[in-house]
Formats: sequence, structure tokens, C-alpha cells
Amino acid sequence: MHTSIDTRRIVRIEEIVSETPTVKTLVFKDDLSYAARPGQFLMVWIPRIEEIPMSAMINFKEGYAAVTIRKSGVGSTALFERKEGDVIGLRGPYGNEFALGKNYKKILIIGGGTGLVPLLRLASFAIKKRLNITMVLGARSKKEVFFEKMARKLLEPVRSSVKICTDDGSYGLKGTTVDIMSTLLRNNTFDCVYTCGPELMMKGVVDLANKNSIPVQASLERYMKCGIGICGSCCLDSLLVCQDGTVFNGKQLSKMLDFGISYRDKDGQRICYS
Amino acid sequence: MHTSIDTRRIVRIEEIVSETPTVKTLVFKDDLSYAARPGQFLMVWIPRIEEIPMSAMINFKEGYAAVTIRKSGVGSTALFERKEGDVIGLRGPYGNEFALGKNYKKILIIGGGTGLVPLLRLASFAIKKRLNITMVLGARSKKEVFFEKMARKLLEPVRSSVKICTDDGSYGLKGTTVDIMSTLLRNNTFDCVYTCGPELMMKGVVDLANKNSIPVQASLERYMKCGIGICGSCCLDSLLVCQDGTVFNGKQLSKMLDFGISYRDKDGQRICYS
Amino acid sequence: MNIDDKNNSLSVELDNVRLRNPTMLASGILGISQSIFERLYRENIGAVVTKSISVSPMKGYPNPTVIPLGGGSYLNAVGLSNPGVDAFSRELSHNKNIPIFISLVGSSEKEFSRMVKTFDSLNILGYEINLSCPHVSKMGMEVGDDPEAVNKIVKTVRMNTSKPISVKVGVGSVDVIELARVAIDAGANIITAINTLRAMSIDIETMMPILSNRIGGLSGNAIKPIGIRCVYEISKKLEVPVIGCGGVSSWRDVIEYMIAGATAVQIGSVLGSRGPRIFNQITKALLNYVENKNLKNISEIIGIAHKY
Amino acid sequence: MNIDDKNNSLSVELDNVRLRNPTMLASGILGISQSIFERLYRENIGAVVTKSISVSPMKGYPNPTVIPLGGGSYLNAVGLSNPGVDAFSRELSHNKNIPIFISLVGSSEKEFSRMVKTFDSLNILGYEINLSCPHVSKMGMEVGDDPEAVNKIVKTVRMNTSKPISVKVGVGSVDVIELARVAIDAGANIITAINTLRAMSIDIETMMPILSNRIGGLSGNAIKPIGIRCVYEISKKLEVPVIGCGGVSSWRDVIEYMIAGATAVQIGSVLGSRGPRIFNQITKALLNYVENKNLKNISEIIGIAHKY
Ligand SMILES: Cc1cc2nc3c(=O)[nH]c(=O)nc-3n(C[C@H](O)[C@H](O)[C@H](O)COP(=O)(O)OP(=O)(O)OC[C@H]3O[C@@H](n4cnc5c(N)ncnc54)[C@H](O)[C@@H]3O)c2cc1C
Ligand SMILES: Cc1cc2nc3c(=O)[nH]c(=O)nc-3n(C[C@H](O)[C@H](O)[C@H](O)COP(=O)(O)OP(=O)(O)OC[C@H]3O[C@@H](n4cnc5c(N)ncnc54)[C@H](O)[C@@H]3O)c2cc1C
Ligand SMILES: Cc1cc2nc3c(=O)[nH]c(=O)nc-3n(C[C@H](O)[C@H](O)[C@H](O)COP(=O)(O)O)c2cc1C
Ligand SMILES: Cc1cc2nc3c(=O)[nH]c(=O)nc-3n(C[C@H](O)[C@H](O)[C@H](O)COP(=O)(O)O)c2cc1C
Ligand code: FES
Ligand code: FES
Repeated sequence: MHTSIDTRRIVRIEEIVSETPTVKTLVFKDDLSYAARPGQFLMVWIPRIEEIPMSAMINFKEGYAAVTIRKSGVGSTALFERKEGDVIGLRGPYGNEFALGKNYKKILIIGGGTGLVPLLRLASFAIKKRLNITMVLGARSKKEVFFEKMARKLLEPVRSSVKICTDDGSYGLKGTTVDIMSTLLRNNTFDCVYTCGPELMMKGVVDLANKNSIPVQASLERYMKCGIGICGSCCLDSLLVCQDGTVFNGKQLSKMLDFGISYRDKDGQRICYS
Repeated sequence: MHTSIDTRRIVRIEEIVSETPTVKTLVFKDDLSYAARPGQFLMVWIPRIEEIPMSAMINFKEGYAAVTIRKSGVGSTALFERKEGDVIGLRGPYGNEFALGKNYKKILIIGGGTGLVPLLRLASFAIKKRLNITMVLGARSKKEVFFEKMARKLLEPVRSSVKICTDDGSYGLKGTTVDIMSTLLRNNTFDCVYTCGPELMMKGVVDLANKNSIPVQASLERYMKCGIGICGSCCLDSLLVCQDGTVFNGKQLSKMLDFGISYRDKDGQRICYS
Repeated sequence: MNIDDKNNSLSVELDNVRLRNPTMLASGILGISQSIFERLYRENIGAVVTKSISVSPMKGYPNPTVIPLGGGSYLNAVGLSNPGVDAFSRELSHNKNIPIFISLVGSSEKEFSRMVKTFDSLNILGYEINLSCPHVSKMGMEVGDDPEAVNKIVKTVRMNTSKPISVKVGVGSVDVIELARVAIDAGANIITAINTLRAMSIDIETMMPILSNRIGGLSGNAIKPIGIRCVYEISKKLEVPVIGCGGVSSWRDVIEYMIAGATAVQIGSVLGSRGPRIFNQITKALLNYVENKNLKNISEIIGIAHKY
Repeated sequence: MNIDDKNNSLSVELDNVRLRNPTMLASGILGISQSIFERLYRENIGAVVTKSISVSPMKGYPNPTVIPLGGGSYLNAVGLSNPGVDAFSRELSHNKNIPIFISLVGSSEKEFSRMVKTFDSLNILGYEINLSCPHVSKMGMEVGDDPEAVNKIVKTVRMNTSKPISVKVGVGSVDVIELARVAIDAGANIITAINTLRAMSIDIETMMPILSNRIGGLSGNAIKPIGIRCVYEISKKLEVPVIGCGGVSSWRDVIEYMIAGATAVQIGSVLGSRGPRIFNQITKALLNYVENKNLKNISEIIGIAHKY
């Protein structure tokens, strides 16, 4: 029987990977999540505690997928504390996806933290098209770097380069992802830049790409209740991150008054990024 | 878009044929009715007046079908009085169908009155299989004979014979359909007998077929509200005419305590055929 | 009968009657024929509830009386057509082993006492009082919306029988829990929830209401979440076995109702698409369920959701 | 804007306000952002109703708060989360031409008068009072179920504004017509019917209620026949414009509500599957409809079903 993406699937966590002291990846079997497109997210139910949006993380086993959580508030902490064998609920994947232009040859993928989750899925699609991929993984410091091995293994089959950078230079290149990007732009032409990570980082990447007239796509986050375009909590200017996004292009982003500036809290009040 | 049989279709009556002073055929366009199987019926809505079960009558135009009504009580009279251009509602076709055995070569179709409706559709299917068809049309008297031309035209392409009989001998052979059938059985072997018409007539046909060990199928009528197996008003022993029928075979019929004996009134009370 | 439930792992107890499994026929569905009841019993049904019976025969409303709305939902205004107490007690007079609840409907205490006096000597399990049919005046919901009348009627039935009495409540204009409480206080042993909800469908071509009665009751898939809510609330607040009803179309729905607090579950509209064999299919699936979950008896899950 | 309705053939009149067409956004759907309202207006919506606003900001319930049930039906217990009167009046402060009704929710007359005093100087069409949210205590339906409170609250709002007031009623434990009557007598000009119905969904694997609040409100396809019935009954019995709401997912549903007696029609849950452009699609289809049926204005069909 064909399962609708709206059907709640209860899945068992089969494997847990500790990425950093505050980041874990939970692996489970779910055909729909396995087939998620890059940029799509799942609504993850932690029974009787919360339901939170999570990008669909890749896993190398057929039929499997994962979520990678940074421990933060109530919901993410509860998810972080699940043990192997525990169950969670899933609906989705929802949302649009990163678009790989037909004649793209060389792309730049740039992100940080759990923002790498949709980017790794993007990379896994780009590899099938045998694109030349440069991937920049940013973090504040060495102990916050994760997914490096995963990225290197994933990109091995194609012409690619994986660069790590930290704000404090404790690992890899020293500098922010935006710094690294501007260095890269000096000697390379990219058909498109793809980004996901902290909003202010993405703002920097998008502005730089727009300034250089390079196509850019960013996957954004907003507080989400329904995940399907009903409740309005994820609104970003006149768009809905859950239904019109999560991926927006440079043109859309440059017109937004909210992007990099403000988001809505749980009660719908507008809050400014500090 | 695929229309479900449960969807109410509003159709315009495009042509009306007067069959006898109390019987009319109303022709309309409806793909689902056109594709009805022999023995299936429609629930015909006469807006704000009634909804009654009617066998799906054939029409020679592609995409078209019809109902043939005998004016009787409230619902059938209202339908009888519709004019060309008036609309009626349809749902269905519902129910099972007459089965044509794979290796049947020669069949007997025997009925009377509006019972001929499903039998003509059956004939139209049997013709496609190029069976040898004997059809007996019974009526009380000459002025109640109808569908003769239709039957002859329909059966022309195959080896067939159409016989008319009247109880009073005012037209065709003299005698009941059962009388004619027993004459026919003397010189013919039929692979199956199909019947529809007044219940006591069918009872005679079925008993005679069973006695001669000839497979027999009859399409029965009972008072129907829902037409889809919910309300129970059409119950016949432990069977539902709308869902398990309208067509029953000789074995089922011979075990029934109600067949030819009693039916249920609108309030569910058991009434005996006089 | 092809269900082999040696351990009685599906049997449930409703007041002082034991059903071999929790599936029941909802009132008004195929509910007037002993032969049909016997067929359903061969399909492994737990118990049947008859069509609601009144003192005098009722023809009900003209057709259309039942409308399939699509998506497994239905609208009906049959108008409580039924053969009346005398014809119906003849119908059931030869019943031996079919577990039958007779559904009763009426306007006055007198009518109910007349019916129970006639029926009580039959081989039946008990009664269900229909206080929730939403489309017939002076009966069903119009009685259910009047707590004083409910009290009197249930007391009358109680005085005339020692068999279990279920009162069937619905979403009318008296809170369902209040109504259930009044019924229990007056002597009812079981609550059945819910009946259909007042609803309507208009054909946009002719611009006419489709049901001859214009307004009818909504049943099937559409109402399941409302039924689940009512069962949950009633079973949580009152100490009484509850029979769930509304929108059950699979064994999963039966389980959901039981987790919500139902001891047994009635099945109605889905017979339109699946036929009587659905009882056999569901019962088999329930047997699988108790085996897979290692339950001794299915009753272990009744009301588990109350814990959370 | 790509609807060319030169003859204003779709315009409808609600009390003394004219909408360019009968489609409205239902309260609680995408209802907190002026930018979204402007987008909906570009999609040819007739008017928007905001999320229900309370005096203080409300976070609402934790997730899960919205559950897609399949078949176009949804269950929600958002818990009336909203930014509160002050933040929200800032949100709307630059509104010029978007036809907005502000939905109000609260527990006391004082709260309502405070809100109307703040909002009344904004560029808005009017108010909708939510007396029917079925899952927040001391608000919504718990007020609606108390006719005395309804009377007082509507009178208070009336005293503080000359703009039209709609009262949104639902299927609670006071008869919907009674509730509407009380509201009209207290000074309301319009009735909106209906809100969601109290309902619940339990996950059978974990055996847990899914909504954090356990009980929520059912919306979408499932409730349309109930909404149609309420609109039909209210518009037939009371002389008042009615706004239909519940389960609208196509132009056909809009027409069915109007034939039942609705002057305008709110659209909610279907945005989950079809997005904001549904307003444009429906409006275009309605324009086709009036042309094909040779209507001068769509209002000609309002309440036609009452004739039959
Ligand atoms: C499309 C999408 C994909 C996501 N993918 C991932 C992922 O792969 N891994 C991951 O760890 N997280 C991801 N998130 C973020 C994750 O959903 C949040 O961490 C989570 O909602 C926070 O929930 P909580 O219950 O832990 O925090 P809460 O207790 O609810 O809140 C913690 C704090 O975070 C604030 N907050 C909540 N949401 C946002 C927001 N959108 N923007 C700014 N502040 C916010 C709250 O106001 C509060 O102050 C994603 C979010 C979205 C929208
Ligand atoms: C499957 C099926 C197919 C049918 N096909 C046709 C058809 O092609 N053409 C046609 O003219 N008619 C057909 N009928 C019969 C038709 O539906 C009835 O004529 C109609 O229901 C009578 O309706 P009415 O409103 O005119 O009569 P009513 O005013 O409802 O009643 C007239 C009288 O007929 C009695 N009656 C009603 N139904 C039955 C019944 N099933 N058996 C015995 N008595 C009954 C009533 O009790 C009443 O006394 C069919 C019936 C069924 C069940
Ligand atoms: C055609 C029809 C007739 C009904 N008649 C009755 C009745 O006589 N008495 C009663 O208590 N409920 C009656 N009901 C309500 C059902 O018993 C049941 O409560 C309702 O249909 C919800 O269950 P379902 O969704 O499984 O159908 C009837 C329902 C239908 C569809
Ligand atoms: C997520 C959600 C939130 C809602 N919030 C409100 C609200 O704040 N105020 C209100 O009056 N109705 C609210 N409603 C009810 C809707 O306005 C509407 O009455 C109901 O959903 C039925 O319409 P629909 O079937 O088109 O969704 C909400 C509905 C949903 C689904
Ligand atoms: S999360 Fe509800 S609209 Fe996007
Ligand atoms: S007509 Fe209703 S069950 Fe057959």
C-alpha cells in the first residue's frame, strides 16, 4: 500500500551516532524519508513531548534515513536523549528542494552545524550527476566540527574538494564560511552556491553571491507548528518556509525584509536576530 | 478525472420512448451507466420526490444509457412523467452481474416486463461472445408487449431466436414464459437459463431449470433504500439483493425461504406475495 | 467459523455479559432480519444491535434516505423505519444463540415499558436505548437533549428488565458526559457513543437538499475523531463500560477506540463498501494483534490512553 | 491580479460592507502576518479574518498542534497562540486596502473592550468574535456555551465599535441557532458558522494521544456536511447574513454553502494541500459559474435551497 507523506509512521531508532557532545544522529528505517529531496524536512514526533521539524539526513543503507539533532530546547533535548530501540513518529518529508540546474558543472556547497544535513543530501544528488563539488564546512571551533568524514567519503567518487574552517582557527582554515567563500571566488567560477546554517551566516553567503551575480539557494528555518502551510507560524515576509521553502533563491532572498533580520516567536511576535 | 460510482451525476433526459401506455424509456448520457454490467442497477434520483433502483437499460449510442420505467407508485410515476430536458440524478451502477460461463454456447434468456431491461444488456454482452441465444419475452397481453423490435435488432448478428408469448394468446405464442420454456426444453439443450421479471414468474423458471439440472441465474428485486449494503431493506434470507445480488444462481435460489414467498415492506415487515 | 481463539483472548465483558470479541453491529445497519444476524454471527461478530424499534411500525422517510458522500462517509435520514415491537418480536422469536441487543426508540415512558415487556422474554442479551438519532422529531436526540426525559425513560426500562441497558448518546445540545451521567444515575449499565451528527448535503446542480428529510446524520470516516474523543472523555470521567461507535473501518480503528476507553466497538457504515465479511477480517486481525503484542486478553488495552 | 470582474458579479454584501467576492480566509490559518494578507489579496481573496487575538500574547500548546488526518481532514489544538493585542495592532498599523476582520477571543467583557478600543482606529472592516474554539479553557466554546456571557460580551463589543460584528458559532453544547439568536439580539450583525468540532486522535503504536493537548478541533472535509447544515438552519430561522465555514476545498463547496444560505464563505484547512493560490483558482471558477448560469450577481443563489 502506498503511504501518504501525511501518514504518521512510528519508527524505531536503530543506531545513534554521537557527532559532538551536543549533536547526535539517529538512524531509522523509513522509505519516505529515504526518498526525501535535498532541503526537505520531516516533522519528528517525540511522543507526549514535542513535534519538531528536522531536515532529512542521509544514511548509506537503502531504505534508511536519519535526523541529526543539536540539543537546544525542550523538543531537541528530548530527541537527543532517545536511546537505541526507542520509537519516534515521522510525517513528511515536506517542502521544496535545492534545484540543480541542467547545465551546472561546478557548484559550491557551504554551511555549518546541522545546516549541513540538507547539504549532504544535496551532495548525494549532485554526485549522481557527476558535478564538480566544492564543500565548505564551517564551525566556531574544532570541537564543533562534525560530518567531515561523512562529507569526504560521500564526495570521493567525483572531482571535489572538502574544506573545513573554524572561526578561531582551531581546526582547518581560520575564518568564517563567508571569508572562505570570498577566497574561493577569486580563483573559481561556480554555477551555483548552496547554503544552509545559521541565518546570519546564510545572509553573508547570499549577499556575497548576489554581489558577484552567482546564482544562490539557501534553505531557511522558521519556527514551525504544522509544517504544511496551515498555521502561519513559519511565515517569512509573504512566504511560508514549510510550503514555499525551505529553499529560496537569491532573487527571493534579496527582496525579503525578514531574512537575516527577524523571525516569529511561538506566539507570532516578531523577534529580531541579535 | 475518474468519477466514483457513488458520485451523484445529474443528467439531462435527452430522449423519451413510449414503450406502452404505462412504460417509458428515458435516455441520457452517462459513462458509468453505459459501462454497466448486466444485472446492475442505478439509484435514480427524482429531485425532492424519490430515489428508486432501476436496472441500467442499454442504448445504442456510445456513452449513453437509459432507464425503462413502469408507472406504479410515487417514485416511478414521477419518473414516468419527466419530460425531455428534465434532469435526474444517478448513482451506481451497483450490484453483481449475470455470469456468462466460459464454455457456454447456447443460452436461454427469459423474462417479462421491465425485467427485460437487464436481459437485453445481458444479450448485448452475449452477442460479443457470439453465443447462440434464445430469448423469450412474456407479457399478459398484446398491449403489454414491448422491446420486441429492440430484441430482434440486437440479436440479428448472431444465431438466435426471439419468441413472444402472452398469457391470453393475443400476440405471439399463447402461454406463460414457463410454458414456453418447458416446450423449448424438449428440443434444445441450453448451457444456462437467465431470467428476470415478476418474482413468481422467475420462481417458475428457476424451479423448472433446477428440475432439469440446467444452470440458472435470476436477477431479483427487493425494496431498496441505500442500494449499497447498509440499510438492510433489501434483505432476502441472509443475502442482500443490492450487494450480494441482484443476480443469484439456482443453488442459492433453491435454498432461499423468501424467494417467491415473501419480501419486506418499507418498514421492514415481512409481506407474502399473494 | 474460522476464528480459533482457544484462549478467549478476544473476549470482553460488558456489564455482566461476555462477548466472544469486541466487534458489534451498529444499530440501523442491516438490523431487521434474524437471517442476517445469523450470517453476521457466522462472520464471527461479537454481538449485534438491531435497528431501533418503536412501538408501532414506522415507514420512515421517502428516499433518498442514505447518501454515500465519498471518502467513506455517509449521510442518512432513514427516519427510524422499523417493523414495530410486535412484528420484530416475532422476527427474533426463534433466536437461540445470537448475542443480540435490541435498540429501542420512543417518545414516552409508556412506549418503552410496553416494548421491554414484550421483548424481555426473548433470547437476547440486553437493550440499547437510542437517545441520539438526530433527524426524527420527538424521538432520539430530541429526547436525549432533555435530561429529565432521559432520566424517566431509563428508569422505566430499568424497572422492566434485569438485563443490561446501554444508552446511546450523541453530539447534540446537551454535553455528552452530562447525558451519560444522567443515564447511569437512572440505572443504565453501559454507554454507547456516538450516533450520527446532524448534517446536510445539497446538490449544486439542482440546488436542492438531497435527503428527502433535508437534514440527516453524518456517519463513517468523517466522525471517527469525534467518536474517539467522546469515548475518551466518558470513560475517563465515568466508571462505566463504554461501547465506541463511529467511523470504524479497520482493526486499527477498533484498537484506537479500545485504547481510548471502549470495551466493545460498533461498526456500521463501512459495511457499505466492505460487506458483512469485514467482521471476520477484523476479528482475525485482532487475534493477530493480541498475539503480536503478547496480550493475554485484548481488554488489557482498554483505556490505556488515559495514562498519558 | 488576474480576475476581471467588470460587472462586480461576484461582489457580496455582509451587513454594510461589500466584499469583491465571497471568499474569505478562516481565522487561525496563516492569520498573523500583514505580508501574508497582502499576498492573499493578490490572490484575489474577498477578505481575511485574522488569527484570534487575545489581550496578552499566548504561546499556545506545545507541538504537536496540527495533525493531518488524511482525506483532507485535520485535527488541531494550537491553543489560540497569538501575539496579543498590542503587537498585533502594530502588525496591522500600515494596512491600507486589505479587507480585514479581526478575530477576537477572551474571557471577560473587559478584555474585549480593551481590544476593540485598541483596534478600532485601524483600517479594518470589522470583527469576528470567536465563541467556538473547542480546546482552550475559559475561552472560545466555553464562553459560547454560556448564553449569558455571550450576551454580555457581544454587547460590550457593540458599545465600542460601529463596525460590523460577526459572531462565530460552533457545535458545542448550546444549540447553534440559540447561540446565534442570543448574539444577534445582543447586537451582532453577522454569524460565522462553524468552527472545528471537539475531537481526538490516538496513535495505536504508542497508545498515546497525539496532540499535546490530547483533545482538539476537527476541520476540513469531514465537517462540511455539518457546516452546511448549520448555515442552512441559521439562515433559514434568523434574518441575518451568515458566513459559511468548514471543509471548503473547491468552488463547488463555496456554491453549496451559498445555496444553503451563506453570503460569504471562509476557507481554512485546504490551504495545507493547495496553498494560497486556491483563492485565485476558486474566484476564477466562481466567475465562470456566474457566467454559465447567467447570473447578474452571485448573491442570487444565496439560500436558494430554502425554497425546497
Ligand atoms: C526546516 C527545518 C529544519 C530543521 N532541521 C534541523 C536539524 O536538522 N537539526 C536540528 O538540530 N535542528 C533543526 N531544525 C531546528 C529545530 O527544529 C529546532 O531546534 C527546534 O525546533 C527547537 O526546538 P526545541 O523544542 O528544542 O526548542 P524550544 O524549547 O522550542 O525553543 C528553544 C529556543 O529556540 C527558539 N527557536 C525555535 N525555533 C526557532 C527558529 N526557527 N529560529 C530561531 N529561533 C527559534 C525558541 O524561540 C526558543 O527560544 C530545523 C528547523 C526547521 C524549521
Ligand atoms: C434492482 C432493481 C431494479 C429495478 N429495475 C426496474 C426497472 O428497470 N424498471 C422499473 O419500472 N422498475 C424497476 N424496479 C422497481 C422499481 O424500483 C419500483 O417500481 C419502485 O421502487 C416502486 O417505486 P414507486 O415509488 O413507484 O412505488 P411506491 O410508491 O414506493 O410503492 C408502490 C408499491 O410497490 C411496493 N413495492 C415497492 N418495492 C417493491 C418490491 N421490491 N417488491 C415488491 N413490492 C414492492 C410498495 O410496497 C408499494 O405497495 C427495480 C427494482 C430493483 C430493486
Ligand atoms: C443508514 C443508517 C441508519 C441508522 N439507524 C440507526 C438507528 O436506527 N438507531 C441508532 O441508534 N443509530 C442508527 N444509526 C447510527 C449508527 O448506529 C452509528 O451510530 C453511526 O452510523 C456511526 O457509526 P458508523 O460510522 O460506523 O456508521 C444509523 C446509521 C446509518 C448510516
Ligand atoms: C490550525 C487551525 C487554527 C485555527 N485557529 C482558529 C482561531 O484562532 N480562531 C477561530 O475562530 N477559528 C480557528 N480555527 C478554525 C477555522 O477558522 C475554521 O473554523 C475551521 O478550521 C473549519 O474550516 P476549514 O474546514 O476550512 O478548516 C482554526 C483551525 C485550524 C485548522
Ligand atoms: S509551519 Fe505552519 S504554515 Fe508553515
Ligand atoms: S438497499 Fe440497503 S442494504 Fe440493500
